Amino acid sequence: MKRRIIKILVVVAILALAAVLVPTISSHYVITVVNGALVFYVGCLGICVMLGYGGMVSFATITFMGLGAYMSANLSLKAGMPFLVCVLGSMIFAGLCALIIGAILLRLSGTFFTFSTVALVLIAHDLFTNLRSLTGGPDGMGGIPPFNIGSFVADTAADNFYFLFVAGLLAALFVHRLKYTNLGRRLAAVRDNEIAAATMGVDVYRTKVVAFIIAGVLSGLSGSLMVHNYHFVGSSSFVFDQSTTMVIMAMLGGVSHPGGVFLGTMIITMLPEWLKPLQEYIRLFYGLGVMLLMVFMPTGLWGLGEQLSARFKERFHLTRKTLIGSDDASSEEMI
Amino acid sequence: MNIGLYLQLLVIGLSMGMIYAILAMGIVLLVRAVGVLNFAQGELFMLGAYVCYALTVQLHMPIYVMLIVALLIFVLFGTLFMFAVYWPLRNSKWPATIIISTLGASVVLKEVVKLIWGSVPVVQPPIIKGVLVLWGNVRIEYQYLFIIGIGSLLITAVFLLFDKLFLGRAMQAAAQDSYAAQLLGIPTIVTTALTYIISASLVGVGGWLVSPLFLVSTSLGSFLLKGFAGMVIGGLGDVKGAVIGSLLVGVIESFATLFTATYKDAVVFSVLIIVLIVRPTGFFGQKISEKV
Amino acid sequence: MEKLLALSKVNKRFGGVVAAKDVDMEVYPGEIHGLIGPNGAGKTTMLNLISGITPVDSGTITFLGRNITKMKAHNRARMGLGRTFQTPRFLDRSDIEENILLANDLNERISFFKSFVSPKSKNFIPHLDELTRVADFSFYLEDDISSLTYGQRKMLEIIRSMITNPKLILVDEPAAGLNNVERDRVMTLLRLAAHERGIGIVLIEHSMDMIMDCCQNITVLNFGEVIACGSPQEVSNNEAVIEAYLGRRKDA
Amino acid sequence: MKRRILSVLVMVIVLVMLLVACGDKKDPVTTEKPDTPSTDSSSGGEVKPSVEPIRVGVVTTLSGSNSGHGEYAKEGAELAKKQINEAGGILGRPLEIIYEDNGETEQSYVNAAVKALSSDDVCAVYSNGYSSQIELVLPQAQKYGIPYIGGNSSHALLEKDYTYYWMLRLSDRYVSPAMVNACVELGMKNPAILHVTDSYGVGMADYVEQAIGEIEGMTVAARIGVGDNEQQFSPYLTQIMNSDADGIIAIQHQDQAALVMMQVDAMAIDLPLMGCSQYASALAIDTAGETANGWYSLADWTVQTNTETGKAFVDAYRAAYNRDPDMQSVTAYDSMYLLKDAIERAGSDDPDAINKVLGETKDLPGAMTTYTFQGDNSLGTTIFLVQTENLQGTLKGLVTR
Repeated sequence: MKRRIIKILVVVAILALAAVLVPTISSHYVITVVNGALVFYVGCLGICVMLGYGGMVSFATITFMGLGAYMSANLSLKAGMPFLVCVLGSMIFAGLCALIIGAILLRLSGTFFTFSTVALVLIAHDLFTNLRSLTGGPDGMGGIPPFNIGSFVADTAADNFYFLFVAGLLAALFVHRLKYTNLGRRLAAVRDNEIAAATMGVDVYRTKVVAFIIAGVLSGLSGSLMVHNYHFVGSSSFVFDQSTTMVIMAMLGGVSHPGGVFLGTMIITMLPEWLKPLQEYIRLFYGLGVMLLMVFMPTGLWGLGEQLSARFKERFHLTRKTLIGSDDASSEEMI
Repeated sequence: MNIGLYLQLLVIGLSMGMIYAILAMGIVLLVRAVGVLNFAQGELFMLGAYVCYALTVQLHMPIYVMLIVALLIFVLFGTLFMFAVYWPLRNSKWPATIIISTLGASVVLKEVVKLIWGSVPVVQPPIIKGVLVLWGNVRIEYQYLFIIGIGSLLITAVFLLFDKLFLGRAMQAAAQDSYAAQLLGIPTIVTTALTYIISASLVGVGGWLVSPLFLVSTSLGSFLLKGFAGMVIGGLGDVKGAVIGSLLVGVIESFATLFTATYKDAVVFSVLIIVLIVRPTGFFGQKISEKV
Repeated sequence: MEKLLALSKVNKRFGGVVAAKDVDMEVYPGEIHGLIGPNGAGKTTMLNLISGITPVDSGTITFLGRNITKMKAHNRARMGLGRTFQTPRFLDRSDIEENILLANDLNERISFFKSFVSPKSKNFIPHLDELTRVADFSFYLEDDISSLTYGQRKMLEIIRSMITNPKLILVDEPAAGLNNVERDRVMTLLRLAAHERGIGIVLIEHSMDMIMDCCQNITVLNFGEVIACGSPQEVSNNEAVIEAYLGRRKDA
Repeated sequence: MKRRILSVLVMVIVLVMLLVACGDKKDPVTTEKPDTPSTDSSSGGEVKPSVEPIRVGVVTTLSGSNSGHGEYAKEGAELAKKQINEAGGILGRPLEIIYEDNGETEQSYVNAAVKALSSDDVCAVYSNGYSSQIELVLPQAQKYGIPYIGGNSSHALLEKDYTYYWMLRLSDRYVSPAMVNACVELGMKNPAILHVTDSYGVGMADYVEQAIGEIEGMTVAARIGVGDNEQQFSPYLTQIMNSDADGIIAIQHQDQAALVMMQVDAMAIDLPLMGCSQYASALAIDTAGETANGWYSLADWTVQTNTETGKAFVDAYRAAYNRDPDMQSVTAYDSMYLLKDAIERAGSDDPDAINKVLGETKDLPGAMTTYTFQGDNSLGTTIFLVQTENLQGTLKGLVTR
C-alpha cells in the first residue's frame, strides 16, 4: 500500500507542477497551442474508450464534438446560461444523441460500423453547414462568452488553460479508472472475443452502446470546451479529415491508455508548430511516421514505454506477482 | 415531363457510378483477399490521374504508349504499396493498425504528389472531346459515354476473372490462406501481390478516366468515400454487389440534385445508413459467421 | 431429481445442411453427460444452440425450469450456463487477472458505480487457487494470457467457468491436443465439478476412453439426429451407434 | 508499481522538450534585441542596421493544398517590403515581416495567428485566411489590441463589433448590387445562382438575391448551393440548362471556379456568364485555360488595372517574379502600404495608435483600389468589371462604392 501512496503522490506532484509551470513559463502562443491540444485531448479520450478499450473503430468523435459545441453555443448565446450549465447541457445532449445513433449503428459489425460512422460524419457536416437557425450555418456562431464560474471569468489564455486542465484531468481520471471497472473488463472482452464475452454473461450490444455513449459524452464535453476556448464555432471544424487526425493522435500515443492518448494529442498538435522549417515535408513525415509506428509499435509510444519498463523490471526482478496454484499461493512475493 | 433532363442526369449518374464501381471493386478485391479496408485507395486513384497527366501532357506520349507505360507504373505502385502498407502488418495483433497505416499511406501519397506536381491543380485534356446534341438542350458529353464504355469493360473483366474463372477465385482464396496457397502451388506473397497490383491498376485507370472531367488535384482522393458507400450498400466482399451499389450511388447522387444541392452527400449517405439498418450486411453480403 | 437442462424437438438448419433434427436431451445436476458422434454430426452446433450463440429454428430449450429458447447468450450465461471452447477463448490482450476478473464479475454482479469506486476485488483468489491446485499447475496472476501453454489454457478455461458458480457447463473437447497427464487433470477437474459441486456437465469428447470412463449418460448424434441415448454400456452396444462409427452400409 | 511513475516521467520529459522547442519566442524583455537586417536580404542596405525594425505579421497558407494562395501573398508582401525598405523604411525604420504558416485546419490557423499576434513588437497582422478562420481569431486580436487586416470580403464580419478588424476589399454587400447591375447589362432577366455553401458563398448569394429582388422584372431562376468539396457540377449545369435561366451567376473559390468554367465549356453552354472575383483570379484562369474565356466577373483586382499605382505594381511584380500578380499578392502588398501610411500618420508603431489612424484613412491610392474609411471598418472603395479574353482579364468598367 505504501508504494501505491507514493506513486499517487508522485503523479499528483508532477501534475501540480505542470499546472503551475505551463502557464507561467511558456509564452502566450504556447499556451494557446496547449489549450487547443487539451480540447482535442478530451475528445480523443472518447476514442480511447471506443477503440482502445472496446476495439471499435469509430470516426464519429468529431460529430459529437460538433453536437456538444453547437449545444453549448446555443445555450450560452440564446439562453444566456453560465459555462457550467452549458457544459452539462452539451454532455447530456451529446450523450442522448450517442444513445440514439449508437443504438442504430451498433447493430452493424466491424467494417460496416466503421463506415457508417464515416457516413454519419459526412451527413452531420452537411447539417451543421446548412441548418442556419441552429448552427449559424457557414458563418458559424461568434461572440461566445469565455469560461466562467460564478463571478470568475477566464480572461487570458492562462485562465483558459486552468479550466481545460481541470476538465482534461477529470476526464482522464474517469477514463483511466473505467478500465478497472466491470464495464472496462466487459469492453476488453468485447474487443478481444465477442463470442467468449457473450458466454461470460456480457451483453455485447449493450456494452458497445454504453461505450459509444461514454465516448459521445466525452466528445460533447470536448466540443463545449472548444467553443468557450475559441469563442466561436463554425462547421468547418467538424469534418472527416479532423476525425482521422484524432484517431491517429490516439493511436500514436497509445490508444488504450489516457496517458498515451495525451502524448499523442500533444505530439500531433505540436509537431507542425515545432517543425515549421520543414513546412513542405511535415505532413509527409507525419504520414510516414504513422506507417512506421503501426509496424514497430502498434500500441503507440505508451505501449512501447510499458514494454521497455516491463523488460527493465524483469531484468532487475522488481515485479510483484501473485502466484496461483502452488503452496504459498495468494501471498504477494518478490521474484 | 422532361425526359431530356432525366436522360442527361442518368448518363451523368451512371458514369459517376462507373467510377465509384471501379474504386469499389478495387477495395472489394483487397477485402476479399486480405480482409483490409484500404483508406488509401482514393489516393491511388488520384495517383493514376497524375501519372497519366505526366505521361500525356508532360511527356507527350501517344495514348496507346501512355496506357502501357501507365499500367507498368501501376503494377509497380501496387507491389510497393503492398510491401509498404500491408505486408509488415499482416500478422498484427491489433486489427486497427492496418486501417491506420492505410490512413498514413494516404497522407504520404498526397504529399508526394504535391512535392512532385505542386499543390495547384493541373488539367488533363479530354480523351474524347465534344458533346452529343440529342435535341434542343439535351446534350451529353462524349467523355461520359467513354467512361461508361471503358467502365463496363473493366467491370466485366474483373467479374469474369474473379467470380467466374477458377483461377481468380483460387487466387483470392490463396491470398487468404497459406494452406490453400500450398495446394495451388503459389506462395501467398505472390497471390497477395497480384491482388494489390490488379487493384492498383484498376483504380489507376479509373483516375485516368475521370481526370479530364475534373481537375487533376489531390482532392480526387475524396471520391473514395462514394466508392466505399457503393461497396457497403452492395455488401462487403461481393464484386457484383459493389458494382450495383456503386451505380446506385451514382444515380441517386445525380438525381438527388433535382431536389437538393446542399444535402446531396447527406442523401447518399443516409441511403447507405438506411440500407445498412434494413440489411446489416448490404444487399448482396452474406452473413459472415465466425467458426465457433 | 429436478432436470437441469431439457431439449425438446430442437431443429436447426444451415442452408441445406441439417445441423439438428428433433433433438431431445436431458441433463441432471451432478451428471456428466457425454455428447458424441462422428465428425460433422452437429455436436458443437448443439452446444452453440444451448448456449445461445446460434438461435434455434424450432423446439424448446428449458434450463432450470425456465424456457430459454428465445433468451440471449449473455442472459443464459447469467443464469448459470457456462461454456468452454474447442480452442480456448480468452481476452488475448489482457493478463490472466483480467480474464479471471471477468468471470468474477459474472459471479459477484456488483453495480458499475460500486466497481468504479471500490478497489480491485481479490476474493476469488482462494477459490481460483484451490481449483488450480486440483488441476496441478501454477501461474502468476499478472502474466499475459499468452504465457500459458495450450493445455494450461484449456484447463484455465474450465476453471474460469467454474469460478462463475455455474449450474451447467458445456465443455467442448477439453482433451483435444493435450497429453495424457493433462488429460487426467482435466478429468479430475470435471469430476470435482460434477460430483462435489453438483454442476451438470455436457461433454463433447473424441476420446472414447474418457467418455466411457466418466460419463453417466451419453447422447449420440449423427447428421444432427439423436441415434442413441443412455448409459455408456447401452450406447456402446447399440447397433446404430456402431454403424455410425464404423460407417457400415445399411444393406450390408 | 514504478512502471507508471516511469512512464509519467518520460511523458513529462517529452512534453517539456516539445514546449521548449516551440516556445522559443517568448521573451518579455524586448527592448534590446538588435536584429541585424543584413541577414534578411540586401534590400535593407540603406537603413541603418542599428534601428529597431517595424514588425508586421503575415498569416497565410504556406503548406498544404492551398499553399498557392500563400505563395502569391508572400510574394506581394515581400515586394512591398523591398520597395519600402529601399525607399528608407517607415519612419526611418526597416519593415520586417514575420510569416506564420496557418496550415490546413482551423486549429492550426488559430495557433499561427496567435503566434503572430504574440510575437515581440508586432504592430499589426495581415492575413488572407477565410472568413471563418479570421472570425476565430478576431476575439484574440481584440484581446491583444493589435490591428488585424483581412484579405477576405465577407460582410458578416463587419456587422460584429470587432474594432481591431480591417477589411481591405470592398465587402460582398457592396459588390453584389454592382454584380447584378452588370448582369442586367449582359441581358440577364432570370439568372441562376450557383454558389458555394461556405460563409463567403452563402453571404454573397444572399446579397445577390436581394439585389435581384430590388430590380423590377428580374427574378432568380434557381439558387443552387454546392458544398466546398464538390467537384461534379454537371448535374447542376444540366438543370440550369433545362430551366428557363438566361444566365449564370457563379460564386466559387478558385479551384471550384476553374472546374465550373471547364465544365460549362465542356457542355457547350452559351448563356451569359458572370462570376465572382475568384473567376478572374490568376490561379483560376491558369487552371481553367481556354475555357475561362468569355466569363465576366467583378474582380477586386485585374492586371489590366488603370491606376498609376496599380500599373507600377504590376510592372514591379513581373520584374521581380516573372509572372502576373494574383489578388492574393495585391492585397498583401497593399496591406503593407496601408500600414506604412498609418504608422507614418500615427508617428509610432504602437498598435492602438495604428488602429486609431487606420480609421482615418482617406484617399490612399493602393495598387488594388483607393482606400478610404467609410464607417464600417472596410477600406476598399472600387471594384473592376472584367471579361476574360485570351486568358487575360480585360477591363470593362470600374464600379465605385
